[in-house]
Amino acid sequence: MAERFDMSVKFAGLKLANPVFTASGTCGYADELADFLDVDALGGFITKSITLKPRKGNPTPRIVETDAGMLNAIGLANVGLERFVAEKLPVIARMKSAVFVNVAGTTIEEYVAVVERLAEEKAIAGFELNISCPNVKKGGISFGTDPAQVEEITRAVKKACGSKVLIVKLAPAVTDISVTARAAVAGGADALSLINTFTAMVIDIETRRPVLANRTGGLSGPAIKPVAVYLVNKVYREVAREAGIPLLGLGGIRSAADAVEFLIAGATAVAIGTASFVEPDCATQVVAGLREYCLRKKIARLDELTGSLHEPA
Amino acid sequence: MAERFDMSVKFAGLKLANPVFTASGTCGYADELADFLDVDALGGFITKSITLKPRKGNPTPRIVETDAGMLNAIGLANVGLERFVAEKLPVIARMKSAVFVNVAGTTIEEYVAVVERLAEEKAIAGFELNISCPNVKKGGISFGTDPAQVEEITRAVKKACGSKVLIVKLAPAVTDISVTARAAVAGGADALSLINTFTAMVIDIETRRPVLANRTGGLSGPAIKPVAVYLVNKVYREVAREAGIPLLGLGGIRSAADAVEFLIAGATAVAIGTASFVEPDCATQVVAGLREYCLRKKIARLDELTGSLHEPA
Amino acid sequence: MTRKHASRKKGSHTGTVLSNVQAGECFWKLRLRFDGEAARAFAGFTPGQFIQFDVSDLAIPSTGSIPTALLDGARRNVLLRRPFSFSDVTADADTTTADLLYCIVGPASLRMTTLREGDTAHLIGPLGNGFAVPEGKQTALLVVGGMGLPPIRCLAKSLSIEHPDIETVAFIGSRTVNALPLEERPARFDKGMSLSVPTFATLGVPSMVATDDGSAGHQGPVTECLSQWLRENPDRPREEVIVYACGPERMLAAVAQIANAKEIDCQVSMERRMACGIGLCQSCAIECRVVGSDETIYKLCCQDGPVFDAREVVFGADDA
Amino acid sequence: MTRKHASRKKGSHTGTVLSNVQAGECFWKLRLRFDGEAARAFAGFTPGQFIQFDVSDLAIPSTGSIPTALLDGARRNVLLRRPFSFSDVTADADTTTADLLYCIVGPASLRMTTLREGDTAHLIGPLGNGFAVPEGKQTALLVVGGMGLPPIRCLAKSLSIEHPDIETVAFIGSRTVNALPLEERPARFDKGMSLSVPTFATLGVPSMVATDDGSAGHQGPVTECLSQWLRENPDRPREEVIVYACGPERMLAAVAQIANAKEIDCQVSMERRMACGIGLCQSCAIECRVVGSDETIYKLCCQDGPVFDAREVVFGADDA
Ligand SMILES: Cc1cc2nc3c(=O)[nH]c(=O)nc-3n(C[C@H](O)[C@H](O)[C@H](O)COP(=O)(O)OP(=O)(O)OC[C@H]3O[C@@H](n4cnc5c(N)ncnc54)[C@H](O)[C@@H]3O)c2cc1C
Ligand SMILES: Cc1cc2nc3c(=O)[nH]c(=O)nc-3n(C[C@H](O)[C@H](O)[C@H](O)COP(=O)(O)OP(=O)(O)OC[C@H]3O[C@@H](n4cnc5c(N)ncnc54)[C@H](O)[C@@H]3O)c2cc1C
Ligand SMILES: Cc1cc2nc3c(=O)[nH]c(=O)nc-3n(C[C@H](O)[C@H](O)[C@H](O)COP(=O)(O)O)c2cc1C
Ligand SMILES: Cc1cc2nc3c(=O)[nH]c(=O)nc-3n(C[C@H](O)[C@H](O)[C@H](O)COP(=O)(O)O)c2cc1C
Ligand code: FES
Ligand code: FES
Repeated sequence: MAERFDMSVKFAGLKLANPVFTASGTCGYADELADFLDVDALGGFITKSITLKPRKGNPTPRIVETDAGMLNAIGLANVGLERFVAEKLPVIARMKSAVFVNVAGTTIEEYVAVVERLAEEKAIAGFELNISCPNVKKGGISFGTDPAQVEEITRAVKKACGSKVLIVKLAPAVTDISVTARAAVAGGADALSLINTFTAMVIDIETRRPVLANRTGGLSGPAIKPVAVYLVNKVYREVAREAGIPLLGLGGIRSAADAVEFLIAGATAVAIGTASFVEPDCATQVVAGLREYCLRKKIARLDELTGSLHEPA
Repeated sequence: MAERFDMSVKFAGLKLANPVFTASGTCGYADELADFLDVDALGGFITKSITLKPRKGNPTPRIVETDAGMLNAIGLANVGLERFVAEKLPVIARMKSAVFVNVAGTTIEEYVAVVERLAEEKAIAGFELNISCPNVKKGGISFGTDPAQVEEITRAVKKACGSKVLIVKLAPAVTDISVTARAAVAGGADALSLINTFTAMVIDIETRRPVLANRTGGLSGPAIKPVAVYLVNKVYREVAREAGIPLLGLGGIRSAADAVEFLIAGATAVAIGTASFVEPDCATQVVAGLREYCLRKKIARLDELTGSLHEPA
Repeated sequence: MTRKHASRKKGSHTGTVLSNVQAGECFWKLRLRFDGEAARAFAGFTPGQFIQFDVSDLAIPSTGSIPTALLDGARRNVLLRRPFSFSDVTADADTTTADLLYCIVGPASLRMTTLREGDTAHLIGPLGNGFAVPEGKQTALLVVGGMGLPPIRCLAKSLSIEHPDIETVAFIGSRTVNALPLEERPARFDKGMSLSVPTFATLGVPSMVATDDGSAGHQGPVTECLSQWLRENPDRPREEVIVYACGPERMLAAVAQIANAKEIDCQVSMERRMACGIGLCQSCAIECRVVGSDETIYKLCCQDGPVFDAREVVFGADDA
Repeated sequence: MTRKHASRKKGSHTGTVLSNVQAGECFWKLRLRFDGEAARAFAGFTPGQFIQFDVSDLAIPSTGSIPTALLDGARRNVLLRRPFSFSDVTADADTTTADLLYCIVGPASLRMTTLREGDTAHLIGPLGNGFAVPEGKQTALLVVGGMGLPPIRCLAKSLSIEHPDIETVAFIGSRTVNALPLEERPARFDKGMSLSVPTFATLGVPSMVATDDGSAGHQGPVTECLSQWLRENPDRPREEVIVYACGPERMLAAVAQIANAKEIDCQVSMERRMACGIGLCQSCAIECRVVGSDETIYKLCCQDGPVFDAREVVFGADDA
């Protein structure tokens, strides 16, 4: 496949080398994947969630495997803003892909404080707002399901993030995801990412206890892919297309074919989460596979694919 | 395993031989499974959805497989009330398990009309209200997500169903399933069943069309099990336990171990759906496995299991 | 009128793999042995009936042996059983042997290639209604499209044994010659009707091949061969002729049109994605005409079919 | 102080299965051969390091060979890789051979039994930090609990080759004797320290066995043997002794307590459920003390461990 093909896409005003990201919480802070792939060959990189103060996270077990998926309840374990700036930002500054810092918190003020501190950092391209993590007791999930709060927090953070791109990450387990999507757009989101995980539970029938120390965890992996594709298409048709807001699609992607599904459904870019655990170089494999698909199908530019779903025959 | 063990459970005032049902839409109208299992050995049997008028259902493809799951968009294909009464009821009358007629429609009046016609039939133990089918264009899913409508339709049907048991089947894709659960209880539901399928989509990347003729379908199978277990536990803790309302748990069950998870989470009975397609005698295998589990764990009565989840260590 | 002689009782059975080999460029051949109750069940297998094969427990072959086009989809977990026909069924005293020809098109068929001699195959069957031979037929015209061959091959054998009086000829169409699941490929394909295709010739059935790309036999759709034969054999009483067809739905539609126009009986074996194969799920709907009405109804491919009278089917509803 | 000599570069490698056999009542032994780059990568494998094995493409063995207790869970699809130690690594000029001892406990280990000679194994490694041998040690006390044996066996071999000067003895505990992954089972187990267990004796390492049920050696927890040995050998300078342990967390906690009380260095190999094994997911947290503080932090088993200094670990946090 020596044919040249321009993989670049425009995403909320940024020109990305390609539309493939790694997803928050599944690729570390910066260069943890470097032994397995060229981190600079990614279109985008999203750090694990950063909070104002360091968080130890939940006790273990924090994960359990399910059919074609896994639950995680990491509990936003992270080094906190201060150490992130001191230890991780210098590494990030050397990365060539667009780096987004995923931000989490339990109050709007916490989100804003993190974003304000980082808004001027050249090393980062923008932020992803995690308002949909199902694994923290306070805040977290509640922000992501109430449209009024989604709009409020988005507006507050947008004000703080200067010229950086603001992606709002949507929770999937809501009655109508277009409502929260609209709220985020109204609040000033430059892009939306979807989906985060579904709250779920596995019970050990020998002990009659939940396997996870946190009782419940978020379901990710191939199991959720068809729901994610549907939700991306729904938000694309009902909100994003009209608003001119790009979508970052994720949920169970492990191959270029999966990625193409999300693009056709309406995503401008895609992110690899759980699959990186199984194949650490999954993201760059997806980049290569996307190129082959476009060449084979004679697709001139990747953005032709976005939202190109035809109706059933 | 010659040991005797009483598998019976009380479910909304009915005494069932055991807590294992077959799920609506996955076991036909009556004795379709008879070549593979003793239909009389089931605790309960739920017919496919019956509507007032016959429904042809959706064009094909109506299904597509996904990782550890499948999407279906059957579109409530069924013979309609009249032929159901004429052709299927006589067969049902010979069945020993508790038969529930699953009822669907696009208006409250349609639901009520079906239930009224069947309310006096000795052959059936009760009804399951399908207000959560994602595959019909009008009505269907919308009933199931709006608490006011859930309460209204439940109340109207309850009035029509005489002394029969009324199970209301909940849609999983809502922001807070306890809200709809409470609405159904307020409307007079004798039991709740959960979960129905998640709306989802698979795209054929060669044609860029949805694989299903209906665009989207409902995701069922092992993929959704951990979410179903979580939702059953949530509704049990937040609504059902206090209200004294039994839950019928389903979603991805294919073994006795799966069934036990649902019982521990809070279900009084469980139903086998998609798994019957793979192993047509799955339901009776689950009955046998449940018995062995109880004997091995020295559990005196099955209802000891219901809601017996301990907190994490 | 039609005498559908299917085994009525469906069952869950196991078979033992006798062999499993790549038998041509595009297809594999799996030979199964059934003993005991399974042997009896499949002894009554009617050509056109099918089985539901559980391959969810099989391995994924190593990356090197996965066709590039399937690489991305290959790792998908298999949950549901898959429907397959038999191309040959031989019942002895205690055992029944069956051949299954399959194409590698996705995760299930890919996994099937890892079955080895001695392995156990889990299947449900026999399912559905096979081809029927109405009274009074003297000529059987078999029409094959690509992977539609297995049930037609099975039917050809059954006709040759049970109805030696019926003159049987086969029309075999395909995109390209290598897309045909022919075990023995003839040195050269005759343009016209001949005994050059061993798969049918060994049964005494002459055949004619048509390919879209002209790589063998007639270049063009196989239906042109069928039409030509009917034109060239105008003397056969129409009520003594029957057409049996299996292949892509577009081909079946064309065959049905030809047969209907000439008022010749025609049975087509249909395909649908099937979740259960045993009448539980309604996934396999086939739109059918209702006699004396403009209405159509959905019948079930797995239960009312897969073989249907061509007159009743509304073709083209499924584009899968 | 500790010299952790792990191979630093992680990689995705393939190995060739040389053999895969049930080697005892409770365990199987898989022997892998690595060539080329993989051979070089694993030549530097330190005892206690581990690999992440992808078995998602393997078959489920036939129902008859699945232990009843696992029947229900056996069909679960495997998505994630699984962590395993090596019990032996031998590096030749061009190839490296490694032994993996495994217990059948769930869907992944069950699938591993279907690997046959010549099959390809997909794994990532070497991962984590192995056991280290601090300067000045004269005595190494190895403590094994059940399936904790493989890395300790690997360490015993490495000590016997690289540190023949260090006196090494092993304490081997288990619920019951058959739960020990011993390939060669001695005719009888001595009660005291002896060369009766070939796995260690062939390396010149005397050992002592303890079982909860008294089916071999001392009846009682293996830590009683360790304590007894320390009581009976009071003359060794504590700073010249080191304890290495791998086994259930409860056992590790008891070993650590004994070592800490006597101020003996102790390294424990910890286990956690791991999604990635390479520091991406934070699933494998181990609660650790912070020197000079009451606070604890979580370290990562896959990256900071799996071998930890026993003093820093807060045991009992994970009850899995
Ligand atoms: C009654 C019947 C008999 C059959 N006999 C044979 C046979 O003898 N030999 C053989 O090779 N195949 C036969 N098939 C087709 C066979 O069932 C499919 O090839 C198989 O299910 C593919 O499974 P997979 O996981 O490999 O591929 P999948 O990923 O499931 O399918 C690959 C592609 O094939 C298409 N497809 C899959 N299943 C069907 C279906 N049932 N109908 C139409 N399109 C489908 C889909 O569009 C999909 O894109 C038969 C099908 C039916 C209904
Ligand atoms: C660093 C490391 C080295 C290991 N080395 C070996 C080895 O050499 N030989 C060997 O047999 N096993 C070893 N294990 C354990 C091995 O990883 C598990 O047995 C395996 O993952 C089980 O997979 P499964 O699908 O068969 O069972 P699962 O269904 O995944 O697990 C079965 C049961 O085991 C428990 N379990 C699974 N994984 C872990 C874990 N990582 N920590 C604690 N409990 C767990 C769970 O409670 C579960 O109920 C090691 C684990 C680690 C972390
Ligand atoms: C172990 C793990 C940790 C995660 N941590 C975060 C996180 O810190 N912040 C966040 O926004 N999403 C987090 N996610 C969610 C993923 O970014 C992603 O939305 C989700 O896993 C679905 O994608 P996937 O199926 O490809 O994994 C985490 C997911 C996993 C599996
Ligand atoms: C093919 C198919 C058809 C279904 N039809 C109905 C239906 O008619 N009415 C209904 O209430 N639920 C229907 N369901 C939903 C099931 O009853 C069940 O709620 C769902 O499939 C989850 O359970 P499972 O994962 O065990 O299949 C159908 C499911 C499938 C797979
Ligand atoms: S395949 Fe299920 S009804 Fe036909
Ligand atoms: S297993 Fe993922 S960080 Fe350790």
